[in-house]
Amino acid sequence: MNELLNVLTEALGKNLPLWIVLSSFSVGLVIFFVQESSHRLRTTLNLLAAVVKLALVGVLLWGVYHGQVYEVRWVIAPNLELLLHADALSMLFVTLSALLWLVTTVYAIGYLEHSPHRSRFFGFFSLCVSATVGLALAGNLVTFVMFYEFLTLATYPLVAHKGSDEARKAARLYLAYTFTGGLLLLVAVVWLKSIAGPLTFVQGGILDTLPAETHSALRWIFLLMIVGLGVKAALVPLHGWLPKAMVAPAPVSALLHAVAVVKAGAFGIVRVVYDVYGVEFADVLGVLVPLGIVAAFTIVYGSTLALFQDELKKRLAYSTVSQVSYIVLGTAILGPLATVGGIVHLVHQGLMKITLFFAAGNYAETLGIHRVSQMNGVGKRMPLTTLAFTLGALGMIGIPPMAGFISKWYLGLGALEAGVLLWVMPVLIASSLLNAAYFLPILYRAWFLPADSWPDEHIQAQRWETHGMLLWPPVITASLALLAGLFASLPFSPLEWAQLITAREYK
Amino acid sequence: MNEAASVVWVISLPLLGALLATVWRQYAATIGWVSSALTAGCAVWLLWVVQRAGVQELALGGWEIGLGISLYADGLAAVMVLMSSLVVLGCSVYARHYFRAQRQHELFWPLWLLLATALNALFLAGDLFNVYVTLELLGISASALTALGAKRAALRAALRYLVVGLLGSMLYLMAITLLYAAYGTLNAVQIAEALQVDPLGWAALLLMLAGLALKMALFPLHFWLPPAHSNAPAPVSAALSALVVKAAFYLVVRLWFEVFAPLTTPLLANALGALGAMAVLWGSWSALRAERLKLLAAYSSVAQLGYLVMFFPLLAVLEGEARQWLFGAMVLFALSHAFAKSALFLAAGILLQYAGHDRIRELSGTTQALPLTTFVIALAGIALVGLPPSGAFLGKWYLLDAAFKTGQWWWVLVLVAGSLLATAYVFRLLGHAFGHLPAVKRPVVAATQEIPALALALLATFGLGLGAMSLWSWLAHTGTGAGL
Amino acid sequence: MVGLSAINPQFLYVCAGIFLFAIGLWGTWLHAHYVRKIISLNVMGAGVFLTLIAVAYRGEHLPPDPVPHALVLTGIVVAVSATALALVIIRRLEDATDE
Amino acid sequence: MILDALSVLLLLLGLFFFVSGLLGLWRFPDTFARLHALTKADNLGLGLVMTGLLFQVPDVLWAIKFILVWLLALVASAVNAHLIAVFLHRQQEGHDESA
Amino acid sequence: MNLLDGLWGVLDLLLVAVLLLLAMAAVLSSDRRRSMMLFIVFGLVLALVWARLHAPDIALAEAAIGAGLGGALLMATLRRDTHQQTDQFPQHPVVLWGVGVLVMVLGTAIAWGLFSVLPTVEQTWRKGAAVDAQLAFSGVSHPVTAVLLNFRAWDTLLELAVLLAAIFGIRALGYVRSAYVTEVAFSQLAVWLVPLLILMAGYVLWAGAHSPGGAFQAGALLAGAGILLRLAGYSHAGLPTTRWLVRLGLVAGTGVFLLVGLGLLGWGQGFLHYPIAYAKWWILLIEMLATVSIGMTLTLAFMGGIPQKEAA
Repeated sequence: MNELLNVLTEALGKNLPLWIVLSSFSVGLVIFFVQESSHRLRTTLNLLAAVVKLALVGVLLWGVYHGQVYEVRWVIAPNLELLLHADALSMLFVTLSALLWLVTTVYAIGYLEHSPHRSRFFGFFSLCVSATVGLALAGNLVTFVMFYEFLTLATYPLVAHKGSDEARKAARLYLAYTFTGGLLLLVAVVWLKSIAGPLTFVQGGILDTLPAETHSALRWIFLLMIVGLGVKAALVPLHGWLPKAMVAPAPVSALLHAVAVVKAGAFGIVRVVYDVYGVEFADVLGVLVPLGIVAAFTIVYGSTLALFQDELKKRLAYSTVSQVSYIVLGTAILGPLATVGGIVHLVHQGLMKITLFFAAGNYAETLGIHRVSQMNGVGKRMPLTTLAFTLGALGMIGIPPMAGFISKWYLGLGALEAGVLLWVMPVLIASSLLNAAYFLPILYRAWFLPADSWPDEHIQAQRWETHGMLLWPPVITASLALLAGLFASLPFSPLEWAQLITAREYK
Repeated sequence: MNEAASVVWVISLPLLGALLATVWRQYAATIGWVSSALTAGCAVWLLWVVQRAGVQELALGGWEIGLGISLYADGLAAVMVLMSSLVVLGCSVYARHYFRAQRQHELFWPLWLLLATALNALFLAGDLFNVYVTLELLGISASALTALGAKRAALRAALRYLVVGLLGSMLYLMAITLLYAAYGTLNAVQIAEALQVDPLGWAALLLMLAGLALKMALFPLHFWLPPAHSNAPAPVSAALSALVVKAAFYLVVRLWFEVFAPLTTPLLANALGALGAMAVLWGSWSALRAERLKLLAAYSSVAQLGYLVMFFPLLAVLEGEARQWLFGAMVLFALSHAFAKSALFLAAGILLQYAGHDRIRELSGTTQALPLTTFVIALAGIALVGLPPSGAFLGKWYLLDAAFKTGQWWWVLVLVAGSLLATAYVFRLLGHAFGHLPAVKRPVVAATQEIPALALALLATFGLGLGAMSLWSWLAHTGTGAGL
Repeated sequence: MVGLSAINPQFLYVCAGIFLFAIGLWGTWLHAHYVRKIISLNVMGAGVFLTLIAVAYRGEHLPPDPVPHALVLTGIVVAVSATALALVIIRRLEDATDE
Repeated sequence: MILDALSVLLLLLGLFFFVSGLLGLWRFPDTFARLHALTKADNLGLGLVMTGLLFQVPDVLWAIKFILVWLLALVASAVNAHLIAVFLHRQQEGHDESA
Repeated sequence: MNLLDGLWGVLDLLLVAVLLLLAMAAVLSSDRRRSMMLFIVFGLVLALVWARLHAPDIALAEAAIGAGLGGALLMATLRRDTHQQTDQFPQHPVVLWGVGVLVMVLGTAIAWGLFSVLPTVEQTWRKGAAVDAQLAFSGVSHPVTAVLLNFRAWDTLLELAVLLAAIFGIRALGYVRSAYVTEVAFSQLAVWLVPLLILMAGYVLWAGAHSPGGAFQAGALLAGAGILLRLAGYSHAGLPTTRWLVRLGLVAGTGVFLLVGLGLLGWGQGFLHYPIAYAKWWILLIEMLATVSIGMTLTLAFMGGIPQKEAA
């Protein structure tokens, strides 16, 4: 097994990251031209691309774990180059997105059985993933910004896919938010580059050597970057587009809000704080505390708003707004444990949230229910989906042994270690309570209340409660979340990997 | 055939094609696109020659420079010739199926090839009066092409365009009179060496800038451009927006950095930059409010030209390598706009042909029916807004970088506002592609029409976005003080 | 300035040329009807050409400098071809408005 | 010397006829009379000026050209006068029925 | 001697005064037809000015092309212009004076620039010295023709292309309908005048080599003949009736010029680099065809495109 992998790594050579990005990009372009009617060809292409990407990522993971350096450099203009570099942090995000892309592809094929424009959908779908993977593997801020803007372009058609006026309006709003954010980020990066020269990511940051008079400029740049990235990471004032983008089909909102767009923002903030500024230097600059405050406020604000949403997907959207800010909170607290908590939550939140969205999609697709009030007795009718939903919900609340518990646990420890317990602990507790407040009634309604009639039930229950391709993805992701929680200490678990990253971040 | 012959052939080929297309009018189309293909090949040869053997200065007729006319091909000129011949080739392949009326078809090609001749002759001219004659040839053939449709709106636009062109040329000619009176020669390089900072120099610069600003449709003098570019037939408006306006810009660059180098103070550059900024804001705002697609594209040309002019104040202040990079970025921005705008106009032509109108609000059905054309419009939109994989993105990157380095931060604000407005008007267009109308059956649109538009759009985005590094090495062979 | 004993013809004609240029520019800018614009344009052109030839004039006995003469010849031909095109467009516009 | 004097005399005579033609143009009431005055007086004036200059001419070829100029001027003014007259006449006749 | 200079001075003042007055009248007058008439007279006076400034070539060209053909074109355009004839300046007087001041400022800037240079430049170099030095090698003895067809041959080639572009534009605008009503006296004049004009054109073309004249002036004379025929009622104005012959004629001038240039390039001499011994004949060949092309172009321009009758 070992030699086979070594042979493979040599064969693919050091520009493996390029193949990973191109694999889904090229398939995406091909799918655009596939005839609408040829389902089989499109499905095979999709699944093939997803599996190939996962395999390549596996090889990459093995290589990086053994300390092999993967770097692809392409000079596009004088002192401006595209750099794809696989380091520990990018591996975490790449693995998550590759894995979840495979699961979401299966789910999407099932979900979009009879809907129009599927070639266009899957084309943009794979472009979007290649943008996310590119963003994760970016070796310097220039490449990061390019893939960041490319992600905006790839996701806009997905949000507008349904074509209804509401979908187009939501897409326009989404574009307005994300493009302005992208532009501000671009301006900040160019400004930083004019001060600090090449912006290659170096673990522990590159800006601490800069003279004192540039510090005020660096603060402004940090603010601009956080606003630019905050739009996608849905920090409070900039989160307006997220609930409205729920109008998109379920696989899109699952992929967008669990893996691609939202995480890109959070991942960006992690990259900026750790690999550009360096967390110690950022603390010296005094920018971490305001970031923490904004994150904390978002957590509480998101959870409270989620309480009042009757629509299931809107409630999950607001819960995403708050959950992503855990990652930002983890970054904002100066201390290895908090960092571990933040980074590991990046993966855990992805697994749990995608399960919830899959389940919500199943309910909508099978029983035609979109509102929490319609979910009475759903457990009996669709036991497996509701079980997955329950696991995901419990994870969100942070009940052991689910993955969510671990990240909150580390965040708490980190806060204790950094001595900021006073305002972080109440936030964690309050948000957990709020999570419980908006998730438990759903579970209670689903399991214990008698089922009332579902007028527009699409798929009758034959052997399984719903279409095979719709059922198994949520179950898989729910079990993954459970495993990530239970076997957190295994060598390849997200927690271990997060600890590996944090060890290198702190000098 | 020595190297210098490439300079002559790249101008004579389209002229020869024009003459042949006139006499054998039934083969006009084939002669047309064959000669534009040959010219493109010649342009590549010219670029290769300049790259290898350095600047080519060809004294025509064997007379020494002061007496005879010299053709001057340096890195910048060769790149612009390549740009113009690629766009002309794309539009020629497109135009083979564009004109329905046979008569219009025959009359299009001679004028079109004369336009191509004028462009190449202008880029390679080394003599200021020769530039005047090429400017006139350009103006007359362009306005004749605009009037091709003989519809009232097109005629009025063509007339206004012709009069404006003549006015600009007259101002330019008066400037030549001054320069000739003072220095007794018409050769650009000789005048550049002899030029002193005196009232005559200032008067000549003022006149030339006014004349060329008129031809370039710089902000206060841009009123003639939107009707002309939106009423002309599609391949013509593509050439007008992408090339003809750019030729005047190229002349301003040549004069600003080479001939009038001692006179161009940063203050004057800032004034020009301010005009550019106003052009960006006004152009983008009117593009947003434009009702018709071709009008939107025309207003966006006014805005994009504003961006190009905004490079001047930064180039006036920077030195050495940073200035060379910014100069290359300006040329890259010009190339990217040329390819993107011509692709957009060609796509608009297809939509117009298919739907019979190009009112943006009622286009959703058409965009559904023509996915490839919509994809071309999307790519062109990316390049116009300046999103990553496009040349314009790199252009804007260096503009921002220079603005921060020189501390002139206000250009950043203009750029941000311009980009936001640009996104608004591009995605207002693309929003319709996702409309809910039932998809009409697949229409029959000649592939030879969609392929060139797609090729130009891909060139603007991925071609220049990723492969732009060689451009800087080509520009390294620029002549005397052109920015280096 | 050179002593203007007898009015030096070159000075006189250069002034005339510049004045014609100015009046032509003024007319082109302000006239609404295009025929009047074209007439003013031609006057402006005549102004430029007069300045050019006045510059080339080298006194009574010396032959003048031939280069500006060639330039003006070319200029006249170019001006007339542009005028011809413009006038035909105007004629076509007049017909179009009649129909 | 005599030739110069003769030329000056003839030129003055020619000038006199031109001035009289001008007076005619200015004073005469209707166009027909003006046409009459112009063609008659100016042609004669031109003839006199031409003969005056004949004496200054260096060689025969020039003389032939001068005479050619005069003949052409004669023919042209005659035909023009005729055309204008015809046009005017037709226009006046046309007043009762539409032109 | 100063009496003669005085007289010249008076003549100059008179000429300039008349010229400027005519120009002002042409631009400012409210009646469109009067302004056109004044413009034609302005053209003729301008021809006089060129003669005064020792520029006979340009005097010829101005009289034939500028005033003559330009005037004819203007008249043809205004012939059917039945709309109201007056052009009041629509703008507000502030705009009128504002633009006036702006234009004056530009004028003074030019004047200031020129006069700071003109008096001093006399000594620095004798303009045209380069031309006189190389005149012997140019194959023609008349300096202006030498500059036009040899030293700056490329300009002339492009200028022929400009004429071509203009006529293509005119042809593209469609067919010409109404011919002119024939007038007996006039057609008789045409019968006599046209051959004379053609003879004159030949003479001017030939004379161009050693004295003022050349392709453009000869072409203008040919065009004059063509216009005369057109006005005399011949709807074809003497042009060949077969359509492709007309097109070949239009293209001949530029075509030969280009082919000769490229031929010389191919032959190793260099683009438009005539061998000194045969320069005169190459130039003559080019000039002959250029004359034909210019004549045809300007006639067609006056007609405003291809006659209707057999244009089907």
